[in-house]
Amino acid sequence: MVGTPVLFIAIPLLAAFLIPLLGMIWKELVRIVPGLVLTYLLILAINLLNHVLVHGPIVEVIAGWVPPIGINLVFSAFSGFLVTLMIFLGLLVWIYSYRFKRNVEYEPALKYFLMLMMLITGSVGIVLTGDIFNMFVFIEITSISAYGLTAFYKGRNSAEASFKYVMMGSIASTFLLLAIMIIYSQLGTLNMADIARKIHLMNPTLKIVSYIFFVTALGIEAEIFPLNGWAPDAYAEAPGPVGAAFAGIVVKAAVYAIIRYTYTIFDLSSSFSFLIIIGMITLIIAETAAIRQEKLKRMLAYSSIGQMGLVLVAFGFGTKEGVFAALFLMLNHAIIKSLLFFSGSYLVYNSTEKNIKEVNGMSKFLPVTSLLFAIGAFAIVGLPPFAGFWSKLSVLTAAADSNMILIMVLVLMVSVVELVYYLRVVNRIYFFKKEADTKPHKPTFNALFVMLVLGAIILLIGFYPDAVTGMLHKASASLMDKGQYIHNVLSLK
Amino acid sequence: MDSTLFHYLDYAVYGTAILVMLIGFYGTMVKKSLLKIVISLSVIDSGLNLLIVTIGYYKGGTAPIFSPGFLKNFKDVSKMVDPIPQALVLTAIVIGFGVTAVALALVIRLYRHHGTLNIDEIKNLKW
Amino acid sequence: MKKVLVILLLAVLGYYTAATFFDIGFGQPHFIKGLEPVKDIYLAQTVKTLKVSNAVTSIVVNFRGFDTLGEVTVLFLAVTVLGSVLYKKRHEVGERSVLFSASSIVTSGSKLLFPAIILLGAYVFIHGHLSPGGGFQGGVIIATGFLLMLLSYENYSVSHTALSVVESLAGITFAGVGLLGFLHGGTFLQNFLPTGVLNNLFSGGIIPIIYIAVGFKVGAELTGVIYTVLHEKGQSNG
Amino acid sequence: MEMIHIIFLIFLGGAVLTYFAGKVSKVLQDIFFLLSVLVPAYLFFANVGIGKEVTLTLGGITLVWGVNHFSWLFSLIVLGLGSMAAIYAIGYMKGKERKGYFYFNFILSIMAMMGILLSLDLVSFFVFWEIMTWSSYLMTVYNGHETQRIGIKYFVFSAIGAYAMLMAIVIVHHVAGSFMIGSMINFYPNMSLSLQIWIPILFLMAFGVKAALMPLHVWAPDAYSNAPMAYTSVFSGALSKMGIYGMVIVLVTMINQIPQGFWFREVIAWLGGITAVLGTLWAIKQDDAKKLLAYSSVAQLGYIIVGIAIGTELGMLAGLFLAVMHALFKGTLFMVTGAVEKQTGTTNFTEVTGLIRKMPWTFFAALFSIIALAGIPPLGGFVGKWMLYEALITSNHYLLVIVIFFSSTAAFLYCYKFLFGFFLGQEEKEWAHVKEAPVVMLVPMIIMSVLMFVLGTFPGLILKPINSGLVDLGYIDTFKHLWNTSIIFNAWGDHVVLQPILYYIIAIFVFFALFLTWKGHKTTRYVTTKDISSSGEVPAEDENLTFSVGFMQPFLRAVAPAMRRQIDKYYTGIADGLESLFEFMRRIYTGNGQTYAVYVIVFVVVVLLFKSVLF
Amino acid sequence: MIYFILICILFLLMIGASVYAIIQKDLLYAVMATGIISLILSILYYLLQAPDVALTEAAIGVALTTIIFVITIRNTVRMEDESDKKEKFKSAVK
Repeated sequence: MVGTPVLFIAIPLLAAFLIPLLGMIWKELVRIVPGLVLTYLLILAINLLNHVLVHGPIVEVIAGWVPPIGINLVFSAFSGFLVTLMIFLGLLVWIYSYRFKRNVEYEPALKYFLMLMMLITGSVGIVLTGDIFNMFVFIEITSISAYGLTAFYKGRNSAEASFKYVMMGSIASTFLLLAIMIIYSQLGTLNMADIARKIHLMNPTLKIVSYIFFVTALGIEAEIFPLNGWAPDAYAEAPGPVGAAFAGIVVKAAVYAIIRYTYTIFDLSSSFSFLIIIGMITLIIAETAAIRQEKLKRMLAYSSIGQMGLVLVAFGFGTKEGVFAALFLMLNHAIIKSLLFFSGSYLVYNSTEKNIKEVNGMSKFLPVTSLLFAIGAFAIVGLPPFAGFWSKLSVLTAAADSNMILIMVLVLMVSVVELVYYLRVVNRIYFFKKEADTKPHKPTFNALFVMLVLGAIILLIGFYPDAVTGMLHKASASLMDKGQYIHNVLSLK
Repeated sequence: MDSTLFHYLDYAVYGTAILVMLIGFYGTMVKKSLLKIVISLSVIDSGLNLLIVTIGYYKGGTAPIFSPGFLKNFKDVSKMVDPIPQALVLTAIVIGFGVTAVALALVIRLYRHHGTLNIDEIKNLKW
Repeated sequence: MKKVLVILLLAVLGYYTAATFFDIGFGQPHFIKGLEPVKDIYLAQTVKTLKVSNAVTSIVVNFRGFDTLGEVTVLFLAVTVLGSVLYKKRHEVGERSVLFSASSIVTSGSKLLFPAIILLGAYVFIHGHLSPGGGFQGGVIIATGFLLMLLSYENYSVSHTALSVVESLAGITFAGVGLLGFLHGGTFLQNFLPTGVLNNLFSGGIIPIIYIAVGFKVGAELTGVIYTVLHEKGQSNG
Repeated sequence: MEMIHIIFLIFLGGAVLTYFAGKVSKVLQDIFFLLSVLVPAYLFFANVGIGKEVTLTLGGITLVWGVNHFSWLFSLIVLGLGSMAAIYAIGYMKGKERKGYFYFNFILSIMAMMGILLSLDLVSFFVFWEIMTWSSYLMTVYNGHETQRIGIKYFVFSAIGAYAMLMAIVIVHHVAGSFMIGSMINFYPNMSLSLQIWIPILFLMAFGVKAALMPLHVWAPDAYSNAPMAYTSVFSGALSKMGIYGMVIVLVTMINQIPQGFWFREVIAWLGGITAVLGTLWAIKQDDAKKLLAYSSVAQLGYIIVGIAIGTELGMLAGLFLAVMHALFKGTLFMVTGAVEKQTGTTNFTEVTGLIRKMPWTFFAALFSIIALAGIPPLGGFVGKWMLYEALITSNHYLLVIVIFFSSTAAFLYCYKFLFGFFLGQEEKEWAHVKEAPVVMLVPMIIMSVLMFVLGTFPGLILKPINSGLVDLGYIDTFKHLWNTSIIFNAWGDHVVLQPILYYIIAIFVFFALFLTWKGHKTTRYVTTKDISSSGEVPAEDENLTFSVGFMQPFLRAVAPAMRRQIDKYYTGIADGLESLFEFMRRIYTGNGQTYAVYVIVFVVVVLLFKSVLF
Repeated sequence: MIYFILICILFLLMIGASVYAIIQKDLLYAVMATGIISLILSILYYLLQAPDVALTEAAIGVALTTIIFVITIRNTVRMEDESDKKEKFKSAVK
């Protein structure tokens, strides 16, 4: 017995309820317990993933009712890959912030780690669940933790960012519920596999309207262009590691949801080109907005939005190569963007404005951090021999195989823009004289460890992509095979 | 006469719910006060919840409770209204309350920092 | 200008939403013919297997108990977030705000009402599987009881520690019962108690236990929300 | 483990080791650096057989590396010049900061160039191309703050080129089903016409950038002049040849196969010619040696491109011969400039004069390479230019001959300026303390000067490898045949017919040199620039009277119209326009939460309204 | 018929209350209006055979939400454009 997927939800929830009690016994437990939980979950996830890659997906039933009746969790190669990635990143964020938040008092620390853990749990839930309303609940868990984490710092702007996020999040949940109810009113079920089996019977108009509402709602979380007003603010005002968690975990979960709806649940053939259109617009607008940013984290935020656009474009090809490329992109983006957020927040640690100017000449004071930031920057624009290159190559190959020459041209042109703004920052770090008199802050041991791990992974994937491609191929195959998914879920007795 | 009127009433339920939602949306997008925006969000929620419950309603149905009386008299399960939307709304109401509470806390903090609730003056973060 | 634009946009949105829901239809079964909607199974199994009278309760706690666990977590998180957003260092915590100065009639009245309200709440969530109501409703009623006390007594205070202990214990009970079910029957939240006889107080297996836990949890959480917000004395440009 | 893999591992490991060795000891770092360039070079020439292929599978893509005669020729340039520059760099970098950074990027760029040459599949070709780009970029910005605009310009141009190439690669993979260069070439005739035209264009964009072909050359002068000189000799000498290498492959294997190929070649040849003329004119105008050499590099690359774009055997031979020679003399010239910079601290002609007595060996190297550059016998440049003219005339490009002739004549002007500016002229007091460059820096310069002489006198030594490279590319072996028709070669194929004449020229040259030195030594008096008086006026101390001030003003005035319009300005205009557009675009994010809410509704409404179109 | 009129009145009241909640400048009254919406909603839920939801809505919507709104208003400002007025007043005094 390797364990079951429900533990991914149950254990953190149990721990979350326990933590306030444990904190009364020994305050340090508040910091330690989330890490222990995440470590356990990571081991579990890796075990399960290994099992799943060999033996096929695990479908977990809740409350003893077989799928069309009860809620179920699906740990397939696809969702398992994302879950493992999320928990791994979550663990890194925990290690990073374990001492990052050292100076914070007991109560905020308690809340920070609680919210962080629930953010990860919510995202994992979104990925694992096989029920559309359950997904709504997990999205709400994720969003509320995200609101709290965004407003964690006491500066005047964090509340503003968080409030915008709340506004958009509320609108998102409105549309999500509308869409869920349209589906329910027609098919009488909330189970994804069951819906997928029956969706062809549905009135096409209703189907399209509900799909549009779904995409709108999830697009707000996944930062699709006209819906992503909250994103740069939230990224910029949240604590540095949380920015990494947003880029690496929350957005991935939302993109997963969109993809699940597009690939598995709905059978609209034209929804793929729709994904390409919105993804492309997102990519272009976000990357061009990023080039003129004055603040480091905002720039990273826009870049992250752009990358998500690219992921959607890759998913929009609708081919196996496209899915593979998108998954590769998601993996790379999660790792690289986390590294950028981690190292970037030390580069502007003591400044109040967090302007890009503050990083001038930081390489003299923080050599390792600067080097890692530079590696991250080179990797994310897709320069070989770093990890980003392989994903970019696979995206372009997939585009060529789908005969999307225009998409290729646009993606490459946008890449040039991306290159320019990352290079500017790297140049500032290495070749400018320090202007501001803010004192550089040496990274703690934990933070350095996390950054080095991420840098090593970037180099590893860059030099030896086979380390991950096999798994990604299996994951993409598992997403593409809709019939198998339905069969796996509904054949349970 | 009655039946036609009631036929219109059918539409009126949905119409009211959607109208309330739209009024809420209008308030969210036009009203300048942060508190007014939060109020509008809760108005949207009200409309939405009404809409969802309405979907589960069947004419002449009974509440989905197998009370002793029901078991004695009817025993016809198909006469019961759909309990699933009700269960969902129950969840949605509670979640909506949580979000509203968070939003209000943020409003309080914004007011503490800015001394105003006018959303046009609270935009330090842009571009 | 902006208002006109918004109204136009909303008109289009409203048109499409309304058209969609009018398509669905009101007041009659709207599921596509030939499909077996899940609700029929739910209604049948509620009586047959679970022995619960209130179908909504059976759905909320058993069929879709996972949702409820999430929902309780959302409230728990809301309290956490609220505390985090409105957090102040110890020495900054001021007096809590007083909405109105209550007359003695109100104070003594609420003192009398308080036990009754708590009892009502308890009744509602203990009987959640039999009659309308349940953990949420009962919890909210309990919270309103505390609200009443907080409003009418300026010096009335609830122990924060006690609140969070109750909240945590209730949460652990919920998740723990779920895990016990997992250990016992192989699936999370699986019923492992005898289901009893329909329409009895002791029926429905783990459902009443979970609902009581939810009741305590919701009550404690909502009281916490009110308490936290009340402690936010108005001050601008702090 | 194959030898090629070992070579790359040594490069890579050496780069990292060198970087970290600097933390321990400077000497150790120097030793590691030299070893990690020289050892792979030795291993390559000693152990890697031509025609051998090794494969490696990464990420589901098969990477194939191997050597043929053609890439062996370029490996010779890269590793030869690379080793020389590496030895030179030890001296040049002494006492400078960021040594580890310099060495690391130096080794990486040598590795990347070797990778490009050895790649037989397009993916590893692209990977090494990009590594080469960023490592050379990092060198360009070595000097810090002021260079960042230049660096970004270089990188943006390279990236545009590289991405164009990437697109071509991906399309080829889609059409041909494989990333192998060989299969691309084999499949090329079966492609659709538009692909047949577009794929070479996309490739040529990448190669044109690296080869500084007009109008993609604007990055080159700045980048060449701002990198450390020890690197620029490789940058200009070898790295730009990667563009030539790619161009040859594209031109020969693809463009020659289609009927439109003629126009391609004409256009490229003319672009090369214009590049040569403009580069020369701009070089004349410069007062800074680095800039002058940088523009001169652009011009010289223009010649090479003309040669290979003609596409006849002789043109190819001329172009490739010039490429080898260019690597030699431009490498040496940049080293000379570096030596002057190291010893005096500046490279401006108006400041440094009369170093001939202070730095005689450096002067010797400079003299040789200038003669080679200008194309005067007996050094190599002459042979190359002669062949180029002959190739142009035999293929009826009379107008181009005039263009090239004009440019190579004008080149004398800047050659003279360089030589005179630094070494001849009056001696300034300011430079009285200047000493000869260290031996480590002199040795490579001298070796290369000697090589220039040898290759100029016995061009057959290098023409034979070039010829076998061309045979590998599909040219018929015309060695004997060509030798007979050409004026300058004898029937034995390796000696110049003009050899006796050359010997005479050399003898006269040496005689006059000796005579002047001996005679001049007795009669000349050393004066400084201020040691003059005209109409009884004595020049003030701060007046700059060096020879190079206002050099060749009349000539420049004559050609001014040709130089008024700079392509650079158009690019700057485009970039500025784009930036302000982006600035406008980002105002979509107004910062007002309500506006974002409106966006959401607009999105929903627009999608709903167009749902019949979209779905 | 009475039933019909009753329901119509409820609908109209609800729409009216929501419009009032949006346009009323005095936030306290606006919050009261949302309370009224919730009250009507819980009656409607009851009519729609959803007693559980009605109970929840009555407890949460009418009591709790209204109260935290009121507390928030108490802690911030009561009028929608009060802050503007304050500034206008200040500038007029100066």
